[in-house]
Amino acid sequence: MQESNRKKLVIGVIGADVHAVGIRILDYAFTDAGFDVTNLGVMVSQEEYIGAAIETNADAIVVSSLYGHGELDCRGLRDKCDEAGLEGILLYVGGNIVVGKQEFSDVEKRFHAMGFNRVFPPGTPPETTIYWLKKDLGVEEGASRTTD
Amino acid sequence: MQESNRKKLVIGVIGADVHAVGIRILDYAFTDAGFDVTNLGVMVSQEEYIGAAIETNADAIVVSSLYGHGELDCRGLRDKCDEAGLEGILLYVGGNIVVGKQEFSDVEKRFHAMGFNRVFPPGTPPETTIYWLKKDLGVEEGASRTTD
Amino acid sequence: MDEVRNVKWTRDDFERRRREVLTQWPTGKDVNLEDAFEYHQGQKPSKVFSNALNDAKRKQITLVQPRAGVPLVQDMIDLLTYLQNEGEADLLPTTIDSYTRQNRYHEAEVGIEESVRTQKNMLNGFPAVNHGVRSCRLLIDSLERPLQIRHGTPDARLLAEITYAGGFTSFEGGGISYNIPYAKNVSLERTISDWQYVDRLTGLYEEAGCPINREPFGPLTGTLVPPFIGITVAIIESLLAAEQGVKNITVGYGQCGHLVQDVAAMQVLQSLTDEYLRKYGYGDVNVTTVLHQWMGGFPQDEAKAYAVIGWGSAVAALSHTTKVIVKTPHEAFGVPTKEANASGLLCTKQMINMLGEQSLDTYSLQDEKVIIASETRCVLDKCFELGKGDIARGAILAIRSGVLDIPFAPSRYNAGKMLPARDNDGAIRLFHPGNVPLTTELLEFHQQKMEARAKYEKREASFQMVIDDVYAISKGRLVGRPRNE
Amino acid sequence: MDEVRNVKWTRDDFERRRREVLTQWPTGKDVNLEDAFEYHQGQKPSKVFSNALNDAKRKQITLVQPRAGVPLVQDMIDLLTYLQNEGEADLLPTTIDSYTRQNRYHEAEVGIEESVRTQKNMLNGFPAVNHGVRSCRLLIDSLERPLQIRHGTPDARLLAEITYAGGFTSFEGGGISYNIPYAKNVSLERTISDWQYVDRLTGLYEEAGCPINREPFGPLTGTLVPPFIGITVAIIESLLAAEQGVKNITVGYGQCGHLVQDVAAMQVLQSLTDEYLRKYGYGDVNVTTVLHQWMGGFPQDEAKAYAVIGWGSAVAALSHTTKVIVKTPHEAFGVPTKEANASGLLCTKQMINMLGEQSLDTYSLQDEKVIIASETRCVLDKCFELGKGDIARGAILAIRSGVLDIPFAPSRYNAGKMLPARDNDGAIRLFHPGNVPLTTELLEFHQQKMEARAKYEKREASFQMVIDDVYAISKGRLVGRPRNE
Ligand code: B12
Ligand code: B12
Repeated sequence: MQESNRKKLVIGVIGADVHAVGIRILDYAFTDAGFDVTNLGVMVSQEEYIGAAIETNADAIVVSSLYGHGELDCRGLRDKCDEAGLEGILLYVGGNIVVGKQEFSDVEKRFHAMGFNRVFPPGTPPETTIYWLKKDLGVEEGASRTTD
Repeated sequence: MQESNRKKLVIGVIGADVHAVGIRILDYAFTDAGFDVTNLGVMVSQEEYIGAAIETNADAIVVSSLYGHGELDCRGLRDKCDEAGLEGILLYVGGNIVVGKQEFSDVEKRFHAMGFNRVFPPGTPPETTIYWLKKDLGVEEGASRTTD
Repeated sequence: MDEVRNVKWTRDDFERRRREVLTQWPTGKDVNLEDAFEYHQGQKPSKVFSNALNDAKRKQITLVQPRAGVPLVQDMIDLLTYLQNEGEADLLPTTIDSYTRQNRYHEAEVGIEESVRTQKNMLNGFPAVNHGVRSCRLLIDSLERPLQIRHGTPDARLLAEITYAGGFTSFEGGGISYNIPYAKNVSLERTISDWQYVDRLTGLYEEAGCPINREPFGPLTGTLVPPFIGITVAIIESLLAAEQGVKNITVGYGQCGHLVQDVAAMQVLQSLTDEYLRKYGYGDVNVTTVLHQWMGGFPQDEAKAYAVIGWGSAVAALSHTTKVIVKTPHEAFGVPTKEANASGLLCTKQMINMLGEQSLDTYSLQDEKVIIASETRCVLDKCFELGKGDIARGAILAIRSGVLDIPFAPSRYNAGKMLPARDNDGAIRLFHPGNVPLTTELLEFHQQKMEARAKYEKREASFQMVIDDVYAISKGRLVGRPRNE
Repeated sequence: MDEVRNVKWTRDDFERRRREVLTQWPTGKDVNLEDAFEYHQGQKPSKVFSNALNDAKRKQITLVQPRAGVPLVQDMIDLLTYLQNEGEADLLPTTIDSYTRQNRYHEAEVGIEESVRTQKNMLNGFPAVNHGVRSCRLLIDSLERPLQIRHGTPDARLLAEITYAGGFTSFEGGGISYNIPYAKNVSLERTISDWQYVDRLTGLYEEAGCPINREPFGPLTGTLVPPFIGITVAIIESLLAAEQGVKNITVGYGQCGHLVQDVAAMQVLQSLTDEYLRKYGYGDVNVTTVLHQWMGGFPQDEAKAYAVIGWGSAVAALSHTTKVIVKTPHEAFGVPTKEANASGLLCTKQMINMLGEQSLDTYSLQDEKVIIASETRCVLDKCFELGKGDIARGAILAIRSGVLDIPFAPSRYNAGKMLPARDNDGAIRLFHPGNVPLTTELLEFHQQKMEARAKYEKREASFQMVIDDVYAISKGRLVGRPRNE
């Protein structure tokens, strides 16, 4: 894949969440899979995601939330994106996005309603996310660097 | 309690069951609680219980079954007791009397229907059985030897 | 019956008995050795029990095996498929029901019919004899892992014939270990001879190039059995099996609960079995080991049961046994559902894999190994002495006299004079030695251990202490402390 | 801010800040020290945290404590009552929600309202500041066991004021351990000073005869933290606390998974904390210990999670820690239900009680203790050197320069240059030491350990190895072996 063709991702952990391990690994895995990654780290506000997405001309925002407040933290992100001119930007969310062990199909519905394109259950491996990112962003499998 | 007043029990493990530990402990505990115990050990047939009960003029037969075939092994015991002239003798059964972890109230119903006076769930401590034996056989608490 | 001796049977002797055996139940007539050898020889190597074990031993990993048996064939296939795929079992069992174990095939037939009728499992295992050779092969062919027959049958001759011909490649039991804990009225002469039959049959398969693994039942009554007792029985049964031509033996041990004692026991089990086999001319036998997770009474609470399962797994991993036999969170209640069974397996697997790289090298491990090995030698050498060099004869006389004594056994052929109890740290010691011929130093050692506990608990060592120990794990402890504590 | 130093605050300094603190949220005005002392003095001794811990230490038993927090008061009472009665918890927690931890009391208020409205728990803990003094006392009065505040709050001054006045007798956290793993942008000067406030407040209670236990957060990021790092932080925070008048300290450690390393770490944690406190003039502090069951990523399967919980319990028992903090079978998913929480407790309790009488005395335990203690001394003595004798100053400089370096920490004040990985047996070693000032011999030791693993795995030591180790336990192993293995 050419440098210029690389798809651009903004990633980070939303809200007051400090779980730092997963996002570091996602950064490593997405980069390794051929994406251009802007990693905002932990405790990222909605405004910071949007600012970074505008600045880097990002193709997708990948929101991580582990600590359980994901539902409160993610509200309104899609609207704010629209307002900021990021209409239609791909929004992913994953991690442990609600409090407690809940029926995932319900959780998925609620986050879809909030405007997220894809919602992932706890413990989703990076490979899965990469698979969907490539699909949704139209990256051809052969063209990308593979993890070995 | 006077020797002659002691209530007489016939105990044993029914069928092809060889679980030998529980019955040994029941023997020890019942004796210690002031009963006259005839312990037939393991692999006891219905005929052996009845023979021993007639011979010792027993007040109760305590059937233990651990291995799961209790339901097959216990069928007809009440009828055979009646035929042998042991009408109304107290019949207890306990241990792990059916195969698998089943709803105990159902199990109890089936064994009541088979003519057992009392049916006990897995892991019933000797104290509980002693309590009911004394109650059902009219042994006064104060008169009996207590375990310390 | 001829006097039992540890001598390889002639083909004639074997054939003479064989005619009797195969007519004990109609399904016996379907057994054909040539056809059976062919079936075995055509088997995928990965489905042969001994291969899996020898491989694991070489790699120093621990394989995981459940117990499982239900009355009907299709249910059995479903159950094992589930344990294989969802439970990640490395080795599969077929646990036999208690009627078959007592050769009560008529009652087993009733159990099958009742199970069909009521749609409930009315038997506590799989009645393999009634189902016959073809059904066994159906099982084997439906699964990807090696299968073993696990039972508790004093006279397992017909069961072995049918299940070997049915393609099973491992068979648990032995003349002592499937008599004393599993029977009341069967003489040792009888069972040792009947197991010589099974071992000779196994030898015939080995000679035809079809390895069949044999596994003496290590835990015996599962109730406060001091390690040296189990190890002695395991070695005797290994010697008896080897003489009949068995080449693949897995010696077993039931976890006691005390880490150092358990790891020491597993190590002594392997090394002394190897040593005695070599010494008596069977150096070509492959010996592997199995640890049984806690075989005594379990706590009813499932979370607590997981702790007991986990601890057994930890000990298996730290002692690098070749395989571990797994309990389930339903243990205290009854035969587990397939889900509960898989849970036990997964818990075990996680622990085994987490701990597989670790080992124990404690100071007390060395001491404990010396103690267990010395005790075992005392009893074993006395058995040889009693038998005037013949271990079959010696074992019979030793058990009769209480030289070899198994606690809490139902058999009237067992002396039952020795009483075990835990010491203050939880290791199993002798509260009363009965006729077990330990040296004065060893007896003194046990006595001091018991005195230390009695002093700590401010009570005399008594049968109440033994009872408290029997209950202890089901009540959440290892050592049965006085109730008021 | 004045330069931070490890010197006891004057009452004036304290009072000046106090006025600010108590006005951060309206509930602050209900705090009254005299009234609080009276409430504490009237408390049943069995409900005072330090009493329970000192008692357990004397008896050499291990107490069991869950984590638990829900947004609403009555739910919290129900939850803790359940964990106390059904879960057999010896010590009770109140886990604080993440908004409160960041002093975002307005958002916590929204979370409370949403939880009432939706009947779902919208907060991941109990917002004690918003609920205030009276609600805290309602909690305390409704329960029979001692209660502790568990949180992760960089600035916990108001939280401490309110919950101390509310009757809590233990408080987790410290200026380093509740900053580096729990914050991104907060300076150490800030948090060390804010925790001096909490410690001074604790001191005031102690001086009034109201013992309040303080517990530095041992596991830090819970992710491959080498033992000496956690121990160093624990000792520094103990020294800082003791200077402000804290008299009851529980030092903590997050299980690494390697038996010998974990037991060695627990022993060194106790002995070196005692030693350094004595050396610097705080010999009168009561030091107890806590082991946290595995703090990294958990397996999703509940049976596998039980294995991880069980293994943590075994290590706690074998190292005779004063208490153990318990995980639950829901760990990989989210805040547990009360039933799942109780299951974790019961599994732990069974294991603790089964193993309580046993100890470890391995050869390698001695070696490992020497290694961990030497590593800790290297870092700690360098901290004192950097601070010219002042440990507050020294800690700040040490962390800034990577002398004291916490892996996977979110804080930008942490160097993050040191990289840990497991050795071939599963012990946590240094793959890259960064600026951690170990002796040449120790560095060589770590290097050799990593080389041995790399050789065994036939790959270079790399960040991929670290990642594999991060995932390992959740995938069923301790050591993250290459995928193709
Ligand atoms: C030790 C043990 C064995 C040993 C027994 C050694 C011996 N000869 O004694 C060995 C290993 C040989 C063994 C063999 C088998 N066992 Co077993 N065994 C156990 C185990 C682990 C403990 C039993 C024990 O000794 N407990 C300690 C004593 C003190 O308690 P107890 O026996 O429960 O008795 C007490 C109470 O139940 C009560 N009680 C007993 N009887 C009565 C009667 C009355 C009226 C009352 C009120 C109370 C009462 O009082 C007793 C004293 O407190 C239990 C599971 C468990 N409980 O944890 C399985 C268990 C009983 N075994 C079981 C089975 C199936 C078998 C086998 C068929 C093998 C198999 N398929 O796995 C064979 C059966 C052989 C045969 N023909 O009987 C099953 C029974 C299943 C079921 N009912 O659904 C159990 C429950 C295990 C399981 N979950 O699968 N077993
Ligand atoms: C380590 C840990 C901590 C450490 C974190 C250290 C640090 N700064 O990083 C410490 C101890 C500090 C901590 C603190 C807390 N934690 Co925490 N923690 C964990 C734990 C055990 C492991 C997390 C981890 O590092 N996993 C390893 C990494 C590699 O996996 P990961 O984080 O899951 O990320 C992967 C995937 O989820 C996925 N992924 C992540 N984001 C996204 C996004 C997308 C779009 C996709 C597709 C995939 C994806 O890819 C990642 C890489 O593979 C988890 C439970 C668990 N999973 O076992 C709890 C857990 C996340 N913590 C939890 C909680 C509640 C807290 C606390 C509030 C304390 C408390 N009440 O108990 C505080 C929160 C502090 C805060 N403000 O954030 C809860 C969340 C509950 C919920 N959602 O219902 C969990 C689930 C534990 C539990 N069951 O209660 N925690």
